[in-house]
Amino acid sequence: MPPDAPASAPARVRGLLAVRLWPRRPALAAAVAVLVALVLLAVLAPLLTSLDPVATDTSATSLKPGSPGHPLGTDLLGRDLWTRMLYGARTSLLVGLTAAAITVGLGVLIGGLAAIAPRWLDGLIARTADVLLALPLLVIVLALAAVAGPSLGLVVAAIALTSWMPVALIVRAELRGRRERLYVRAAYALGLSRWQVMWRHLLPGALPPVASIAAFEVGHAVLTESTLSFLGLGVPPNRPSWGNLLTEAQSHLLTGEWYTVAIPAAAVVVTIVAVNAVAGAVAGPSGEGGTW
Amino acid sequence: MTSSGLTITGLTVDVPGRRVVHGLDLAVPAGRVLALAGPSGGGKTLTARAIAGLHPHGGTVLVNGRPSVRGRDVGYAFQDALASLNPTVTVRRHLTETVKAHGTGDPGAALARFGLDPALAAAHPFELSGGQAQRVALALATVHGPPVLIADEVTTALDPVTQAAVLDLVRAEARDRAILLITHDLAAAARWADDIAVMRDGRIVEQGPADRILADPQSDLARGLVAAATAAPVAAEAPPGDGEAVSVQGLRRVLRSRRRTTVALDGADLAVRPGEAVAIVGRSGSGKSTLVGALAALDRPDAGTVLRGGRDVWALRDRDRRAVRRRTGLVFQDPLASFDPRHTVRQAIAEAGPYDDDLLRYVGLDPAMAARRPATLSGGECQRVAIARALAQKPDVLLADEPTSGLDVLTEDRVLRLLTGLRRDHGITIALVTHDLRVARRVADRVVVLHAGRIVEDVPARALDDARHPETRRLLDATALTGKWA
Amino acid sequence: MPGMVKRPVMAVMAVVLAAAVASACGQGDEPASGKGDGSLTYAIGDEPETFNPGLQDEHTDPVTELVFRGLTRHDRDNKVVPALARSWDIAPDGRTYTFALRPGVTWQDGKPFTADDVKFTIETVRDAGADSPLSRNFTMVRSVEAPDPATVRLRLDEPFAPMLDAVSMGMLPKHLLQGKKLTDPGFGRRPVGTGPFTLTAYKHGQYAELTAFDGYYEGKPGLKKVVVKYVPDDSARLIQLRNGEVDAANLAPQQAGKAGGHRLEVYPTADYRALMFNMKDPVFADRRVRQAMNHAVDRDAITRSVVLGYGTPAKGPLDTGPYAAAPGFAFAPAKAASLMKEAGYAKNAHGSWAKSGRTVKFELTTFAEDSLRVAILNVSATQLKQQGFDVDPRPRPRDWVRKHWGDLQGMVVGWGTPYDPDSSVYGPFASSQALDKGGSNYGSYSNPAADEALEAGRSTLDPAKRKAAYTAFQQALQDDPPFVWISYLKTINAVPKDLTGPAQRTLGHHGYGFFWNAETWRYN
Amino acid sequence: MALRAVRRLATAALVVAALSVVCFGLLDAAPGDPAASVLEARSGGRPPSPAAIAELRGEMGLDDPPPVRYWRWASHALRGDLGTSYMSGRPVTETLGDTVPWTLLLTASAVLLSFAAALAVGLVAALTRRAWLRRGIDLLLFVMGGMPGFVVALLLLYAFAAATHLMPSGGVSRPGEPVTAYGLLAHLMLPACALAFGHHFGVYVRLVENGVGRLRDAPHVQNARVRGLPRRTVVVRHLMRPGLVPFTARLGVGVGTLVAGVYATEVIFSWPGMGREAISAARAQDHPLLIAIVLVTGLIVIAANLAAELIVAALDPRARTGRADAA
Repeated sequence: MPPDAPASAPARVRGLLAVRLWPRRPALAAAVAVLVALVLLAVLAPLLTSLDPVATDTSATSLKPGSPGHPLGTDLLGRDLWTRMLYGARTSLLVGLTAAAITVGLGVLIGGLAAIAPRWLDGLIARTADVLLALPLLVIVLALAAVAGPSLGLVVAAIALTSWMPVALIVRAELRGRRERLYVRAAYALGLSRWQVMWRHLLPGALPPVASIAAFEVGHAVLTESTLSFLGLGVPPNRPSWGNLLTEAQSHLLTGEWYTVAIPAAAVVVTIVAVNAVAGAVAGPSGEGGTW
Repeated sequence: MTSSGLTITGLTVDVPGRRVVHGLDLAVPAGRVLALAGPSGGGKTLTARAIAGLHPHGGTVLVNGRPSVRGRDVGYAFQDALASLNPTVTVRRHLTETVKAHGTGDPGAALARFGLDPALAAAHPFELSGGQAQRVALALATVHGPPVLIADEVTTALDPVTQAAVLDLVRAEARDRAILLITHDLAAAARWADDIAVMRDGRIVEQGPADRILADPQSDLARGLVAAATAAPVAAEAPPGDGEAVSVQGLRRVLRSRRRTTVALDGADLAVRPGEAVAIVGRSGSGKSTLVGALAALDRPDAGTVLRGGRDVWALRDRDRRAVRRRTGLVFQDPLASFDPRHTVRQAIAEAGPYDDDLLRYVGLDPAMAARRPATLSGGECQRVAIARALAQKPDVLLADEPTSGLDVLTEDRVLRLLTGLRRDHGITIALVTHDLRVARRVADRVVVLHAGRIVEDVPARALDDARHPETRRLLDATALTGKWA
Repeated sequence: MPGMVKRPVMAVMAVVLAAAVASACGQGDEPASGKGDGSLTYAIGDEPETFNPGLQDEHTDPVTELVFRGLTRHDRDNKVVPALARSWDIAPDGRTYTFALRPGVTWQDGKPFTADDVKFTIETVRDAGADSPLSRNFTMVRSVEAPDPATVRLRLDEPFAPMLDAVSMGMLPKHLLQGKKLTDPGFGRRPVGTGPFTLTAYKHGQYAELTAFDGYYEGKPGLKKVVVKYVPDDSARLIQLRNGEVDAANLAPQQAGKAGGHRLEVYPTADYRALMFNMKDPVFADRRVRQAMNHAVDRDAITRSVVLGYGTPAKGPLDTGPYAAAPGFAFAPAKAASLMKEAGYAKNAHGSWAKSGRTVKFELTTFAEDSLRVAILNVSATQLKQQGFDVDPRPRPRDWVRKHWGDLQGMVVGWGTPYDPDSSVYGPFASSQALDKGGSNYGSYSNPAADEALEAGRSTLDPAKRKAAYTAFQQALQDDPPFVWISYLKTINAVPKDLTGPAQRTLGHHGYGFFWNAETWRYN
Repeated sequence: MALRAVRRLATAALVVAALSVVCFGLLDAAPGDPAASVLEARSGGRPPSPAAIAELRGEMGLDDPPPVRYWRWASHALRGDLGTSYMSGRPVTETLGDTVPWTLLLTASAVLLSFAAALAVGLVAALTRRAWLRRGIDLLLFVMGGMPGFVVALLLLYAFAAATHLMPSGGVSRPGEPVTAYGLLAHLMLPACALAFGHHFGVYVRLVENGVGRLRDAPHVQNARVRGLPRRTVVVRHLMRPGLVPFTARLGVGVGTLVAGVYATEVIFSWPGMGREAISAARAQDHPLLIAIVLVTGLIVIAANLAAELIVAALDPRARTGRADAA
């Protein structure tokens, strides 16, 4: 401890969750607002549009954004882009949230196990995660997807199976790091049981980084969903998701319907940016900025 | 004013928003050591950094009558020597790059001057012990022969024997240069400096020859510092009871890390009677902290027994052992790190036992602090919260592991007084670990000296001066107030 | 401190920038096309696994088409004309074909082309079984005789009307393939034929480079080089065309207007799209339901929207050939409604046709990778829903579909051939070719009238009798429709303005056949 | 040190072996019959007869129990024979020989580009005192962090090829023309950039920024300054060398991420690498090819990890002695 601790106190305070949020508050508020709005739009989709996302209308094809009745325009087959974006948000956010939840659950479980496991098991888990992290599991997933046929469940499972490693490694590092901390020793010295120490000191301490990476994982899942769908191996083809919309519209980049690409792409980017903003704020200054 | 050495006039230092050093005047002639002493937060370190050119400042800093050139004129040894060395580069690289930058100096000779084997030049900083690191840092600061050396709290983290050795070497550097010694320890200042400047709140409160300040402090601050440094032992008010509150027999503990194994305790025996205050003294690496861990029933020994109230704690069931721990207060060297950073003071205390404002009042803190987090407290306040937490456990034994080593002298005094008070008011048995015999004397009835994992000395505190074991003598010499450098 | 960082950072930035500038400049001054050296670079999406004509079906990809020649070939009206065979003679019973080979033809490696090669080719393909899709064309060939190097005689077990079409298949060099399997990958990638262009370089996934074959039997081609570049992505093809990276490209309908300074060659194809039904599903049992659905689909609207007019509403499976006779179905919701009522259906609360509580509910699927079929799927599903049919549009991956043919309910399919009708109607519609018999009648369609007509059509060589047979066949499909006919497609190719030679013809699947007369192409 | 190297190599070999088992097992467990796929593909999508499938299965050796097949495959693989592709019938090694160099070229360029740029931007962000610059970088990274790789690729394609005709949009050269260094650089630019500046780019910038920024006021850097060392030495030796250790330690993972991103990039830019091959192999259940590609990718990543470890060891002596805190 430096002798002039009080002088350095403000710097330390920034490390604490609550106070840390101050400097970036406007950006954070905007990010949260965006996410809340997106979730609301997705949940309330049937109330916000009366159209069917897959219904075509050959009398209203390729309408530009701002056309009457079609605020975001229509695609080549006359499907309303606003409706498709709303229902797409449902799918993309559903996949993103579920996959992230499973990823984080799996990661916390495995990471927690590694943290309390005997050395050999811990080493095994850590090594395995390292190796898996480095390998293109996506290829295998592609193969499985090609055979089994796309389904939401498969996408979610694929994302979770290929992205639990960073979570597990971070949880493990956090828990192990914290286990060595003096305050944990102090807690044992107070007569607390293992369980109490874990519950009161280890887990809550590991929470901000886990919360942060959980947020990143949501973004990552949305991103992976769109990539998988882009490769034709993600969400079932006719089900609107942002990734599917992008895939379908991709060939219109150069033709008149550029907005059918731009709008879903923007939605993906805005969502991930907002999620990352929240994640970054939760992580605090030491967070390296999460995953990949 | 002499033109040789360091001359400072009207030095001001600002940090964003406020002024920390208000017009300081100092002169350190070549060949003399000036100790800049004072409590934490007084601006000592900022002053030193400003002189070295690490921090912008107002006023003038002259070296040998000319404005100082950064790097060339002022050598600077940092408080945390290890951290001040680049971990990825060898000692030799550090020395040669400085030599190259200034075109003068001899790395081998610099190491030799600080009593280091020139072969150490091939080592990386992390391979050095604390004392070695500090010597390397000093060699690095002086290798190119700067006319001024600033030693900024260079011995805070060292045990007294090493501290004495290092400061002797610093003192020896004063032959041809001016030395500014930054310290919060007036005893050290008195022993190794020619002159002392006492500083508080960015101003020099008192300045004069060391002997004079020690003998006849004029300002309240100097008086307080002197009093703290020379405080008399506190006699035990309640005689210790019979039996054993806690004892260890034939304790052996081996620490294994990936790279090496260390025998930290090698057959240590110790018994502490109820109500007694025992100081466990030893140098770094003597096994003191390991002994505390064993006494607290936290770490299972490899051999030997730990008895609490006559029962072997490692033969108990888990639940009963936890009950033993609950009756044992533990205060750490780094109090801040011993608190969960997310918990408030109130939460931290409540975890040990029912929270009560009186606990904070007892340790001399404002109950309003209960809502704050430990990180916002000063080191002394933190340590007092730690004691309050230990108190909340209603312990019958309090173990304190170097509770004052990070604190300045005045704060240390307050904490030590609290500990003695604890014993007086609550009859708590105290085992205090320290490397500082002065601290031991102030608190303990009995002093045991730990050396290489064994108890080598066990004497009543008042008979400490007559102790014969060489290790005890070394510790005594290192903390002697008088007995100037020779 | 900020100054401290500059040098290394600047160095890195400089390198990155230099690389960017260098590459940008490198591109800028490249010529926009290879016209100067008489070469044509053409971008197409599909790349075959092999260039062996024996392993492809009758719609051959450009490379195979340019490298190989068959005994016969098709002219601009898709009539069979001589190629490697100078002339032929068919015995009156239709069981013996005698071909007189063109003299002096050599393989691209210089070896002479002889009757032995023809014998080898036909026997090998016939015996290849499942390995070769074309083996079905030769199963009735009892023997192939080569009495002399310039004569080949086929003896058939039974008459097979499309035989002259069948031998338009590229002939294979015996001296290179003898002793090897037909599927030999080496030959499939480095083919040697008797066609106007030689494959001189092939990079899988990139391009195939074809050089004019000096020894081509009709004389040296006008172009020195044809490079076929494989660019699967629609946008990428357009970008490369506009960017000057390719001279010509196969384009999607919506890209037609964006081809810049190129000439569009828009040709009709025999390739139609239709909704196929699985007759094993009771929903489709009543022919009136299928007729009603045919009346419920607005083909004009689909042609207008999905292919932007680059298509023709379909009436039946043979619209583009000489046997076209299908009356077709008009878009007539009232007619559809009356047919449904006649079949005993009534509109339920959701506006769907229902009979005893069951709606006309089925899943309509297709290859999800095929965006055109998916578009047709969605538009026709919407139209059918509007008319009260309970359609669930659900594209699925190609691999999934392939493994579930028998479980499909409805599927957007594509068939059609510009050549002899038999090859594209016998398989899909003859009950003998039903799926569970190993055929390609995936809907298990069974119609005795159609069967009879199909057999008649393939077993006679008399043009008038064949015409009558196929007219009867189309009428049978009109009465009991196996499909909802949607649209014939047109293929769009952008070529350099100064390229002469491409001539309109009805093309095959994927628009293959664009290079049918490439030996006559040249730059002005 | 030598012992460590041997151990690392042994571990790597073990990982490759484990990977091959996993791939083999996963593909084996997947529903679907490669023999049927092959026949369907050969017959233009017509369902093959059970007899033909059975025959081909026998020919392909698919009827043996999985361990036998794995052993057969592995023993061949050890002798450098990775089998033949189900679809094209070509030896897998030939296909790899055609495609892997292109993927390596693309990946290596992207790695260099990505890491060099991350280094540059990260250093600027860490060391600049100009708030607007740092905020600008923050914003840029934020937006980039939200961009899927294929969106970046499409944007680049549109901006540089479609709209401005500045750069070629795909392939490695004009077909039929020899590949020149100059032309190759031009064709490499867009795909390499697309791969390099995906959503992961920000992570590397942050690693540099935090690694170096954390040390900006570290005691040893101050010590270096107070000793009057030249700025260059202070920045390079005392700030960057230790500060880049976390960044370097992640290079291996970074290469892995880039390799994973190569699939979409290769598809979009018609790059003739193994990524495109992998996707078609996955779709066609071409197991020999697929396994080989996965293994090659694994090898690349493992090699990258080893290289990163070596660099870290060179940068940071703590890593040499196996101290965990170096990373």
